[in-house]
Amino acid sequence: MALMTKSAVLHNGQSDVSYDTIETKLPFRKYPGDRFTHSDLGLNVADIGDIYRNMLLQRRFEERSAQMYGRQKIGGFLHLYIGQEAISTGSVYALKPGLDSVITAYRDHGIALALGMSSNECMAELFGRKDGCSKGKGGSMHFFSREKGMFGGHGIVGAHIPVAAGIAFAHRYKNDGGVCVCYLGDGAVWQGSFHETLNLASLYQLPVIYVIENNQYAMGTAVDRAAAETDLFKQATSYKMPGSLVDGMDVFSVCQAMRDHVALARKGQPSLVEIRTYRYRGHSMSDPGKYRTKEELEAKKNEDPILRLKSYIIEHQLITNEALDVLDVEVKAEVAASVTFADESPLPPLEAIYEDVYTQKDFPFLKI
Amino acid sequence: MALMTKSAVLHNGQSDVSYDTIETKLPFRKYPGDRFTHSDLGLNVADIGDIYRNMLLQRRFEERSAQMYGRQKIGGFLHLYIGQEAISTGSVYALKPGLDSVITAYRDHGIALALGMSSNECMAELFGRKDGCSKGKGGSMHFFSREKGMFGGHGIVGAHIPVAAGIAFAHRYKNDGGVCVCYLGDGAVWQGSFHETLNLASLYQLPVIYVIENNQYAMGTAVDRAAAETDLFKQATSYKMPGSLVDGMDVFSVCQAMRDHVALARKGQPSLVEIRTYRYRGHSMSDPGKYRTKEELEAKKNEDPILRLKSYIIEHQLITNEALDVLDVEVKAEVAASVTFADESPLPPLEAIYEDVYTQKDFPFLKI
Amino acid sequence: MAELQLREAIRAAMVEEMDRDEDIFLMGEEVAEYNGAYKVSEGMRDRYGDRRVIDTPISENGFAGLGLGAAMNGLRPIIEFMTWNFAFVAMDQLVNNAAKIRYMSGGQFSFPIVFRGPNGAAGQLAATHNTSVEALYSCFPGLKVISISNPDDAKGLLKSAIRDDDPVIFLESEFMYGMRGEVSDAEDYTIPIGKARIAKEGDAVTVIGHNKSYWRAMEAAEMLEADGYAAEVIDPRTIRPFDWDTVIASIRKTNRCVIVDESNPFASVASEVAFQIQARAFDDLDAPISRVTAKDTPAPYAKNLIEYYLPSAEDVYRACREVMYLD
Amino acid sequence: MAELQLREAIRAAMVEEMDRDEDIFLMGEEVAEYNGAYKVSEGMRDRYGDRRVIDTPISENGFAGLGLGAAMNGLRPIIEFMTWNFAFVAMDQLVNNAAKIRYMSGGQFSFPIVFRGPNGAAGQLAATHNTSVEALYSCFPGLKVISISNPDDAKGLLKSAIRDDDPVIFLESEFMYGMRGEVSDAEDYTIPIGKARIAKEGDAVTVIGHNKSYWRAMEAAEMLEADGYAAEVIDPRTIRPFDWDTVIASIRKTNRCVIVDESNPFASVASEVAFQIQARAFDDLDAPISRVTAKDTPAPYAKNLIEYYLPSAEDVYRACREVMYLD
Ligand SMILES: Cc1ncc(C[n+]2csc(CCOP(=O)(O)OP(=O)(O)O)c2C)c(N)n1
Ligand SMILES: Cc1ncc(C[n+]2csc(CCOP(=O)(O)OP(=O)(O)O)c2C)c(N)n1
Ligand SMILES: [Mg+2]
Ligand SMILES: [Mg+2]
Repeated sequence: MALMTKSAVLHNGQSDVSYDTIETKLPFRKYPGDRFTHSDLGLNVADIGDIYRNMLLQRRFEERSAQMYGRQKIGGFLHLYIGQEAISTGSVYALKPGLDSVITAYRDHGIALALGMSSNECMAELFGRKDGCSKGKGGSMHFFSREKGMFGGHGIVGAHIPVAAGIAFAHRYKNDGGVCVCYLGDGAVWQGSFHETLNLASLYQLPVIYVIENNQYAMGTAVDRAAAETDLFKQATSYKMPGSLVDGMDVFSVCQAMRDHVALARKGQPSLVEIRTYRYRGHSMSDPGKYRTKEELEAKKNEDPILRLKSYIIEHQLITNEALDVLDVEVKAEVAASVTFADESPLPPLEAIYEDVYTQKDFPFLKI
Repeated sequence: MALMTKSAVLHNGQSDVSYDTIETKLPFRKYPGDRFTHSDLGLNVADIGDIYRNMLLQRRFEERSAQMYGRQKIGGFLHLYIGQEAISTGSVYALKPGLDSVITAYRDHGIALALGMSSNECMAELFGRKDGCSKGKGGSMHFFSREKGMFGGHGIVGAHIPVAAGIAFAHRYKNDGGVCVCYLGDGAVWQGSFHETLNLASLYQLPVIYVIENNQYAMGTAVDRAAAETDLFKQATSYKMPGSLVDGMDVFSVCQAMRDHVALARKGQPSLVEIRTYRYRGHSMSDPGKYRTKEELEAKKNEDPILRLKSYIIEHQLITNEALDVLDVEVKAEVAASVTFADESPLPPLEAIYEDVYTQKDFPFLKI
Repeated sequence: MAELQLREAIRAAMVEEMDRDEDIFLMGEEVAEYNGAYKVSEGMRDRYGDRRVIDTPISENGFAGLGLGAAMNGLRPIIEFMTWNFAFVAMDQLVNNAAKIRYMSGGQFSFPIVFRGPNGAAGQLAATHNTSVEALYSCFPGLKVISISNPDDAKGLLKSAIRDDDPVIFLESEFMYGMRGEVSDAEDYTIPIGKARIAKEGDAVTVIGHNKSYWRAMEAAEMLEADGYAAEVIDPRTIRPFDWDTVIASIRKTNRCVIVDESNPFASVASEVAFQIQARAFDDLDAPISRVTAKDTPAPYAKNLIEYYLPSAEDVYRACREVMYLD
Repeated sequence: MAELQLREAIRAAMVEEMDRDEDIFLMGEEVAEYNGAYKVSEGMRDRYGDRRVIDTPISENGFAGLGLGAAMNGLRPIIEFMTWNFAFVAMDQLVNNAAKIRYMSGGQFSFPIVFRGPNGAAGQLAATHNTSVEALYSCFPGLKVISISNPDDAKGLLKSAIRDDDPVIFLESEFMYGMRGEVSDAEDYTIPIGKARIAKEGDAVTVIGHNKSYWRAMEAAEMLEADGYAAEVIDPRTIRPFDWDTVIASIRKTNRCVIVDESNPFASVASEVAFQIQARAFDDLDAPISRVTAKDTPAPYAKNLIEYYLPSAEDVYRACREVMYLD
């Protein structure tokens, strides 16, 4: 990979002597938007409809959650994924359901729904009810579903990154053919866990794909105020793994990139994918968003991954506008039903506070 | 820095589509051995004598410590620096004494002596005596001297890396012109603190130089069993800082490299230097060293930085063999005297156990 | 006397000290441009510029250690953790470096540094965002630990903490940032580290509580008042070094004690307080020392569960009546 | 009964379990090629190969978390920390992930994992290499904490820990690795988690000690024996969940208690034991509960200081005589 030449290129050079320098070809790929058609990806009209519905469901679910938060049906933090839906959907369409594993941070509603967790269990979790996907114990940041391969929903920035490597380790150890996809934010790259784990993953050749959802901000901190090297995919070099840069507003680009990287992982090659996206809402519900301009936000809204897919569908005459409207009505109904479901689900009984601390069912020692 | 071309070079390629890839020119330098003469470095005969003596003192001091450890005059761990002396000495000759700061891990005797800390205070510290450089409270791993700019001696792998950034931060904040050199082992690169800190250093443009003393092993773990990317200097890429690779068995190469990097630091450009070296002894005193062959060890002993400098001196007729022998006798005498000094230094009084926990002098609350 | 929010009192302490001493700087996540995740540092970047009010990436271990190095080399950093829950990734820096380097260097290097941020329960945030860390840090000699319950103490103690030449862990509370209270406007108002405050005098039972728990103690004392009993309420304010004298003097008077501590119970500050009281005032105790803590489980999300999880005034009241043998 | 070194007993437990269950693997620094920094895993790489005995870089946070993910996904990892001092950089994984994810997931994911390694004092290694961590982990519900004092308990309890479906913190000791002791050769020998061991019966005073402190307790009991007093010595073995019943039954008999704990004193396991005893057996106590701990300072290097720093048998003996009102 390394190649010696004889010219001095030192950054900020000082010495009067001229030394060897090194050029490196880095195994990076770019997946720009509008590069792939649905037929490139082998998707038929039914698939496109599913993909559209999948993204729309996330959008409507979260719009409704925001409303419910306003009505204090939901407490704590609520981090919305709105704007990033092409990533969850695009990558789920690159995975084998029931086999592969997924883990993410606290901005987890999108990926949970994309994986097929029901609106009902998700809304009930937000409401803190017994029928929530985590029995009301986790809330917005901690959606889990063993059945769907959803390993959470994690609130400490960067803490799930090594866990993902372990999930992948188990796939390989059991030789079950599965891979693990780990999503993290642009801000999480600067936790030491990222560095330790990517090295481990590469050293042990684990079937894992690290996906940086670069939505430009970590709370109020723009990427260039946190990262010395703002091309986050270049971090891959340090771990001798392939990296890619993907347009996260185009679900086809995401899907193609994830398929390629999943294929690498199945062969035991871990890798890093940076997907550039944008979050339309504040970091959580209380964020005034003063760190960005209205103009920036509006410009980004023109790239909306759902509208973009819709235009594509219409342009290519894949589904009629009317049929899409029907989908929209369906999705809205599903979300509305989930609110009713959540509202009717009982609060967890007080005794449940002692459950799930340990696997054993009696826990007298907890009640000291 | 980045440059787009149109050929697919993916590591382990999968997709049938061919994408953009990226080539990067990295601002790396190489400082091979035997490249620099003493006149290149502007050193006169007196300097060469000092440098030789400085390295020899470290060697003899540690040989004697090993002996004293065998006699149980020294307890705990004793990590010897033998073989790495060109690094401590070469870099000290690139620093401004009294202004610049130095911090390292637990393999710290060499740098302490190179900085001019006395054999007496160092040996007394190993003996756990009152007159030790840390009053007998730190031992081998924790040599400190505020006067000499020696910020320790640190036993937790990687934990001093962020501290170094802070020392440099203070130099810049006070605008005193000083820089901080932070040494770390090849094993310490895989602590998350390395990653977090190098990013911070680059982001804040701190006057700090990170020096990886790559002695090929972290305890029994060879570099290629711990590092996905064994060219450790390439880590610099991720933090957009210059990096260099240096032959650590040649004190002139080290000195030139460190001068260049110190100059960068004084201008506010942090950087990373990998110095390849070798430790001739075990990790600590109890290490059987089964992880390497006798042949490897013998081969490396032929590169001994002290013998190498000696050959250079003789070859260039800078100092006579006899004069060097006199130096050796002097150094041995100094070390022998330090053993006597340490032996005669009293144990710390028991009451001293409560001192230095806090700055305040009375500490009734510690004696509950 | 000005009435300030807790966050304003904390800010006032930082501003007064930073105005006074150029070597003090503030560093942490979102402290500068965003004006603080909880608006504690609002306006401080405008006042002091980027040199002294500094945003960081999400690298707690990195910037905690950076603060320590700066302190070693002559500065007086204030490091904000967005919350103490996020400091576990930096724990090594705090317990190995901050607490021990001074000692290992034979006293050559000091750490005049404050690590501050909100501690303990903050509502429906689930288990990783509701940890109380006071016991975890106060068991380390070399650290000082302060936990405040009101704006006046916050200001006076934070100023002392900033001036202290040793590392101070300063514990605040999300829930209390908006709480208003009178703050002394004495010039250069400081409160000594290591002195408890007797918030209410009484002879029926001693109730000890810091941070939010102090308020549960006060509420319970009011309920007891209605029953005709005068509880003595003590806010220790400093956890390490703890003001045993004040507590023991109170026990000698009341002969009974309830400790309120929203931490998980095992090896908590409440455990230590109980140990010390029974060791120092064994013969003065008329009843076992009781404690009211969080449940011995992780913190749950659901509203009803998290309410049940935390010590309530009612719980404290019942514990008091129990040690008073009233029920 | 075979006589084994402590390290051999630990190894025997791991080998028996790994022979039995293919899902168990061992991971840590120097555990494979080097055969363990303290030779605990000697020969295991040869036996199980690189797939099941795995060396790591010095990335405690990384490989602790990796172990947790593997446990979540069906394996049963044993993660060795070279010593517990080095686990502070991984503390977040242990207290936030290991202890809480099961709860936050509503019980969907379990963590059948053991984190093991030597804890506490290890001689002249200075402050960062002599920390006792039992209190720090046992305050977290979700974790179990075991601290062993002899080869037989080590084997029986480690086997139980490996079989347990919850995360177990397993505390050993550098100083004791070479210690020999009889180990049951009953087939599939396990000792239940959460049961204390009465090591010596007596009625004069209850002395409680785990890990190395157990031996100080026993030595003090011998000294008391010479004075004509029979101390009851209890090794709790499991710190969380603690076997209160055994301890309380003993106190009801002896009416006095000394706790030996080589941790720093503040908010230690000793504090908790004292709290519980006074809460549960207040009327049975004839004297204040006493504890013998490390000094409330960081650990010093000098030989005389580190000896002075740690609890000695003499210290324990004196504390016993004091609570027995003999002096
Ligand atoms: C270790 C840690 N530090 C700080 C926080 C507080 N925090 C929560 S989210 C967040 C920003 C993360 O940004 P990013 O990784 O880009 O993800 P995004 O919110 O954009 O999805 C911060 C600082 C935390 N949860 N954990
Ligand atoms: C966080 C941490 N983990 C583990 C250890 C134990 N340990 C001490 S030195 C060492 C090897 C370090 O190797 P390297 O960084 O290459 O330095 P060298 O010994 O070669 O100088 C290890 C694993 C430690 N001190 N701290
Ligand atoms: Mg982001
Ligand atoms: Mg090394």
